[in-house]
Amino acid sequence: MNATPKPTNGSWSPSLVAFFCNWCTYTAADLAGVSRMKYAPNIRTIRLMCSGRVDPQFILDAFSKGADGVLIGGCHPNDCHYAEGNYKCLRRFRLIKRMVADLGIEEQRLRLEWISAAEGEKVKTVVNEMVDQLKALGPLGIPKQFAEWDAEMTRLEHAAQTSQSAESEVAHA
Amino acid sequence: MPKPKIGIYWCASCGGCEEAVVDLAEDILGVVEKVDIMFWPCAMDFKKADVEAMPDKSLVATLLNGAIRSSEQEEMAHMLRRKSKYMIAYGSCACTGGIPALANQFPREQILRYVYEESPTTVNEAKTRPQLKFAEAGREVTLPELRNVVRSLDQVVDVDYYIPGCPPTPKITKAAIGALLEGRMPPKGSVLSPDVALCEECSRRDSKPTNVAFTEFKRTHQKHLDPQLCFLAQGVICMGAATRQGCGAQCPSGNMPCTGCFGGTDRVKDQGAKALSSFCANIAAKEADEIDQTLKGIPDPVGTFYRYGLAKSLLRRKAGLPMSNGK
Amino acid sequence: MYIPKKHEPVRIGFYICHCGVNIASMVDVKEVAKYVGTLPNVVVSRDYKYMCSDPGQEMIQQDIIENRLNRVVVAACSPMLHEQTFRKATEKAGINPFFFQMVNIREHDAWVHTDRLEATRKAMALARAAIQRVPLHKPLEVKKVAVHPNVLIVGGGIAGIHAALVLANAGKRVYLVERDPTIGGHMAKFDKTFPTLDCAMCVLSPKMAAVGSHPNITLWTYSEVAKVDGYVGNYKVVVRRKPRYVLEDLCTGCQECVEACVYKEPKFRDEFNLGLGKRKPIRLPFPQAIPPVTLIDPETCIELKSGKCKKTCLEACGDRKAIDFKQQEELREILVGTIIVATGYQIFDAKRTPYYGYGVYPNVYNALEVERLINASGPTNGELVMRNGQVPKKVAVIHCVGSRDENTNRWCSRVCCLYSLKLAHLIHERTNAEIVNFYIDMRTPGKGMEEFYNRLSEEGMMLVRGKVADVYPDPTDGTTGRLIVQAEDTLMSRILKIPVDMVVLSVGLEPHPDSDKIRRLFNMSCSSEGWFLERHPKLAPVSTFTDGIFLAGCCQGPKDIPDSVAQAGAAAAECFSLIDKGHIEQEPNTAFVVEKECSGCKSCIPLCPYTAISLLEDKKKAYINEALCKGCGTCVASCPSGSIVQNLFEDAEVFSEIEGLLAPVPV
Amino acid sequence: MVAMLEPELCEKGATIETVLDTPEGKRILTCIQCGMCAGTCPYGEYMDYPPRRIINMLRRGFIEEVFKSDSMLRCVACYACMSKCPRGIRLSDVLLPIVKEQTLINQPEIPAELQKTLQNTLRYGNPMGESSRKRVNWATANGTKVPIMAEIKRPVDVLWFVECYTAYYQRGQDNSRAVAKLFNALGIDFAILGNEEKCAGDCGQLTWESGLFETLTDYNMEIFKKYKFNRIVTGDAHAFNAFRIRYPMYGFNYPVEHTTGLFARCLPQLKPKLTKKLNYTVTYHDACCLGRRAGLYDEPRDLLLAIPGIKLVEMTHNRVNSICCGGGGGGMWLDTFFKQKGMERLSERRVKEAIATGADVIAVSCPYEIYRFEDALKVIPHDKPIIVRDVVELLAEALGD
Repeated sequence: MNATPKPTNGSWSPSLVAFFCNWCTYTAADLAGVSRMKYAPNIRTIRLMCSGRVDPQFILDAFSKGADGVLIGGCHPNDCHYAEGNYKCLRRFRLIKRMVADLGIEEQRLRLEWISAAEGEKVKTVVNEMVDQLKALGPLGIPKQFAEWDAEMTRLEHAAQTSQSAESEVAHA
Repeated sequence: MPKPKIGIYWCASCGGCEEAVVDLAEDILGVVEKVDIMFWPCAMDFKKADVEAMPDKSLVATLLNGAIRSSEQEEMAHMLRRKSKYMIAYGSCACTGGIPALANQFPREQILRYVYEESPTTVNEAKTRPQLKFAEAGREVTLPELRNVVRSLDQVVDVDYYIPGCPPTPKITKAAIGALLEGRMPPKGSVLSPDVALCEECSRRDSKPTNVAFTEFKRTHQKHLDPQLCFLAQGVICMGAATRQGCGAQCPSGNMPCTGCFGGTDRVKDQGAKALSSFCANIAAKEADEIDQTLKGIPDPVGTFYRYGLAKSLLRRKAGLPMSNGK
Repeated sequence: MYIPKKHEPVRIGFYICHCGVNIASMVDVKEVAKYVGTLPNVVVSRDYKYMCSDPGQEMIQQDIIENRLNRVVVAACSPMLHEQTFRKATEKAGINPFFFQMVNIREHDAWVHTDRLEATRKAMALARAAIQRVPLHKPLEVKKVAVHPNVLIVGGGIAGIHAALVLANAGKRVYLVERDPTIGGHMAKFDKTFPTLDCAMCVLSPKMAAVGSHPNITLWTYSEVAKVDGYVGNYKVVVRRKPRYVLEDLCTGCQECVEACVYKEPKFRDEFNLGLGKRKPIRLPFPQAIPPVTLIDPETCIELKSGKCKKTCLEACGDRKAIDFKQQEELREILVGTIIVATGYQIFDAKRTPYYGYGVYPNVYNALEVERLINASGPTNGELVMRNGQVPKKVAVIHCVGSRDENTNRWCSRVCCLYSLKLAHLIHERTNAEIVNFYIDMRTPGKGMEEFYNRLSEEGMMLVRGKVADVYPDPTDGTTGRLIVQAEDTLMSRILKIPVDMVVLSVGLEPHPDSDKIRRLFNMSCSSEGWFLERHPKLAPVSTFTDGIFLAGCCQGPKDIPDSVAQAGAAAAECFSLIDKGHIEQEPNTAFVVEKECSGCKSCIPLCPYTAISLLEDKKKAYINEALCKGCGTCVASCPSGSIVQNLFEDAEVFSEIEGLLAPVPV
Repeated sequence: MVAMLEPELCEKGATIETVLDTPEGKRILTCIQCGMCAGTCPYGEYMDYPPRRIINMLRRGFIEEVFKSDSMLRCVACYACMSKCPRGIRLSDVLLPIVKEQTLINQPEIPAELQKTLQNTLRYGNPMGESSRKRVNWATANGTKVPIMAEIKRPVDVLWFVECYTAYYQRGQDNSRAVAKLFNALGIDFAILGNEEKCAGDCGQLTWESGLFETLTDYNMEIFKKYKFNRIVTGDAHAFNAFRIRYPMYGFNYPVEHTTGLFARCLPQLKPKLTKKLNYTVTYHDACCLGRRAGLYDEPRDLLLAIPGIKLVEMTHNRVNSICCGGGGGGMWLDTFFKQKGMERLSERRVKEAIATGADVIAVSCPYEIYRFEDALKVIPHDKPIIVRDVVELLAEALGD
């Protein structure tokens, strides 16, 4: 049921951006590593101190930069290292999930899971499940949509979506 | 010495911004004294060809209001950009898409169908739609094409400054024109209003309790609004804390909550997401069901948090909408 | 309008670790290094066998100097392991340690994936995220916070006792808090210990006495930790002291009050003897109890229940005036820098395996009850007499009761095989009874254990390999309570139905039912079974995920006495390490409000769990007290105008990370 | 308390070759050879290959040898091994049926009684070989009026699946009449399938005659589709088991309840109606499919205790530790075979325990048990009279009139 999804050579494979809290879920993912559990390689994790730090902007930014799914991992209710950060995350999540759905992003593309430091297995299960779901949904491809939208203009003098990296690349002669 | 030349142009907007210029009242005379308005289709009889004939960069500035959603607006934006030293996005629609950008939630076809066929006040049994080209008696007339996507001005041309507001207040308009004339413009890309959220200049700020712990959200028509108390303390969404100041808190003074027309601060990529984050975090409930119950008071999060900014939000438009090519 | 943050020109050094073959076998490290070398701002990009080794660190330092690097990114293991190592290496070469960023490509990549190409792509993406983030890093300073030298030890079993003595003997002040009226824990109930068969109390009671009289130990028995606030180095702990109705300072432990109690005979369930004996309402839990102070049970004491007793105990106590029926619960607040949690275990309740008839057939006992029955200070003074007054002639010892079972507890309780052999030997020694041991696998690791097993096998003990399936009354026997023990002898493939007089259930060890409450109190993690979770199973076996809180003994998992004592010593050493250093260094990931940007909307203030945020009344701006901020970042995410910044996790840094993660990679 | 085994879906396609690759197979690989299964098996001492050895032979590649032995014919599908297995291996659900099927294929001859029963079930839709046209007779005789789906032509709340023993045999019909009386007393809107009903097939399935089982499943599923109802209730523990565990693999997703469960749920309404005092000392025998397989230990006992006058006593083996009546897994039709092999009838072992309690009544909740225990009582000497009654019969009796 939860076999590691096979990588797809050359063809599209979903990209999943994860925001894991330092104390529970990031550690659980470390544990999954130490226990050599195997899961889908599509996940790219960003470590934050607490799920309460997950700014809804991060979620939208990830989608807009090409994520097919976003996973947030935090400590179980009552177990937050910072007492209540996970509740704040949950409260935001309940509305942002509905809002992105209004904006055409399927609900399954955004998921919040409570994964304690001991639940390496759950990291594996959740990631594999979500990657399977994303595969079934197909690409979200927001950057590609931006390009398609912009193609209807005869020309653009200014990049519609300003990129940071363009500005931050500095020559170092 | 010749007076500096400026242009004023109207794209996809309600016209309120034009009105706002007029609202400078007697100050408009002062402005007219100091500048030559070379192009203002709404108020003065100049032709497009007149501007086209001018050398590039011969206008000091163009104040362009309205979002860009038609081929004509696109073309005019490019032309005025070429002719102007400074391109200034004037008003919410030009800055961030404004109300027209809420159309980014729907496919163009649906909008056209509703407007020309289905709206309750429309009688159009032949289902006639505007055509891009129409020839009769050997004469051909054209209409601009409506684009699928509504854009802010800076998503089409390079913009030097932004004067936000729906519409911008006379105060910031005057200040901007003053700065322009005196040549003390801030760095390119600046928004010409203070980069602090509205609460600072709101008279209701001190009435807000430290912990509002929302148990319900009410919309303005669902509640008798207290004329002094912070709207958040009344469970009414007020975008003030997520919106930059400069308007003098006009809406709260008129007993209406801020709806966010000035846009977010320079630190914020997505005004709506930030507002959502702040309101939600302050909900009292801890269980998913109870949280959802509280959030029932926000039936339309996109309309609430992106009323003026959907085009410039991180997602810009509803994903997966069809792109039809206009005929 | 969002204005992206700009940064000064930077020069980044990138290093990818092979970790032997741990990473290199699944990630093409050369290819990653090559790719990163092409990214903007990267000046050097190298791979190396072991980045955490001295040569690896020296390589970074040399590059910093020779190539004028001002940022360093290392892709290796989890930051939990080596972030500090590389920060220090970076700092040594003269640049701020927080100009360093770590990329986890071992635990989060090489170890969990099976496709080399995909794992390599992932490593590239993760590396790029760091390369895009690190230019925005700011120089930060580590905060130093003093460590309070006092230590709290929770639990007065052998682990807590040992840790307390180690620390106290070295001059540290220790608070030892025990829930029961006496210290000693389970070990105090045992008769003899395996494999040496030395008397448990003979080795334990001197240590208990030492705790009781130690000038550096404040012993609070019959007490529980009610609240823990603060953080490593500065914990504020509230301890609830339950009333024992006997004043500890005044009681001499003479027990004349017990003698004098209006109940002439003991008639209430004696908890210490697991109900096998009786006690009076006023009693000393057992003769060697520490503190040697009696206590009164309010449930059974006539005076405490109704106020209508003759109070003969009070009379007997006389001038000592140690009895106080009005004693109230007390809350005591203490400050400590470090905490050792040694709350132990409970035995498995054999009623959960109903097919063994525990609680139904009187001749079925659990192992701890048998310890009491053969203990000279036990209810039968060491005579193994069953509830029916008889001495058993044939005894079955059933191993693995409640352990290694999906229906009860999944784990092996580690000590049962050996204590079963020990009990079998002791029962045989006392009664000359024939003993049959039913085991699944005989597990005897540890020094002297296999030899012990060998010795008992030589004694002729009967060992049957098979899990007992059923225990029921012998239908041919009407009165004596003889039982049939039914099991498959798996080595003979034959079903055995052996009649015995007594059944001993070798019950396993399990976490306390309130371990979840204890865990929350100390902000620790639990394994799914309920054992407290160590920070690292191998390298940090007594640390928890909360700095300054350590584990000892069975609360972390089943273990025998030597291992508990060893762990207690280790936990004590961890406390020393912090106390003697005198301060801890705090990650500077705190948040601050940019005053000129704040609108004073107050949205952030109620969100802080540490009340670190307040409103400056004169300026009407929010202010974060750095000393109180723990760096969760919740306020940062919630500030509607983006006017709060979290060090190390600035919005711009995270945005860059997201962009880097999602940028296309070349392979 | 032994943890309940959830009625998870079993993989219907698993064979002896593929079973180790299924999720359940992974669990089989974790077997620690503790012998709990063999030790707890009521016929463990008569098996050359008890489950423990089967697993080891399977893991070592010698499973063929097991099929040559007739050990598995002794399995009465009582779920004892499965519910006590420390590794949670679902022996009775997955592995043993597969081994049984292979055993039957490999036996030189199948015991005649069993053979005949399987044929009857295939041909007539009931193991006794009774005419399918007589199935509904009980419901129309002696003034009982039971609504039949095909006749009433309207949706009902409860479709009552009557089953074979309870339709054809006298003592079974007592049970059915009691159920009808209780339904009416509770005002439950119900109807039966009448002659359209065929055996649910649980007994066939547990002898793992998989073809026969599928035939019956397909048939009954088609009949269910004809009618509208909210849930299925059955008084037969084996039909209940089949609907709960096996039918979902074939698309069955109706809520299903056994009468004891249903009536226990209705106790608040039922109890005031139980007015007649029954001065019996009762011992309750846990049916395997209700107790060990579904966790219905308290429900029948609660029902009995709700009857005024009844005193409940327990046998030595009760609840999870209960001993099977010997009728499951085809055992109902293997008594002759067991006797030939010198094996004690389990029903006799069981009534001995019941007699030892001094009870007047053995209360049961599975229609097999009435026959098996009444038969056993004929050969086991007892001083004091003791009778066998279904729990629902006692309830109906206590209803008064």
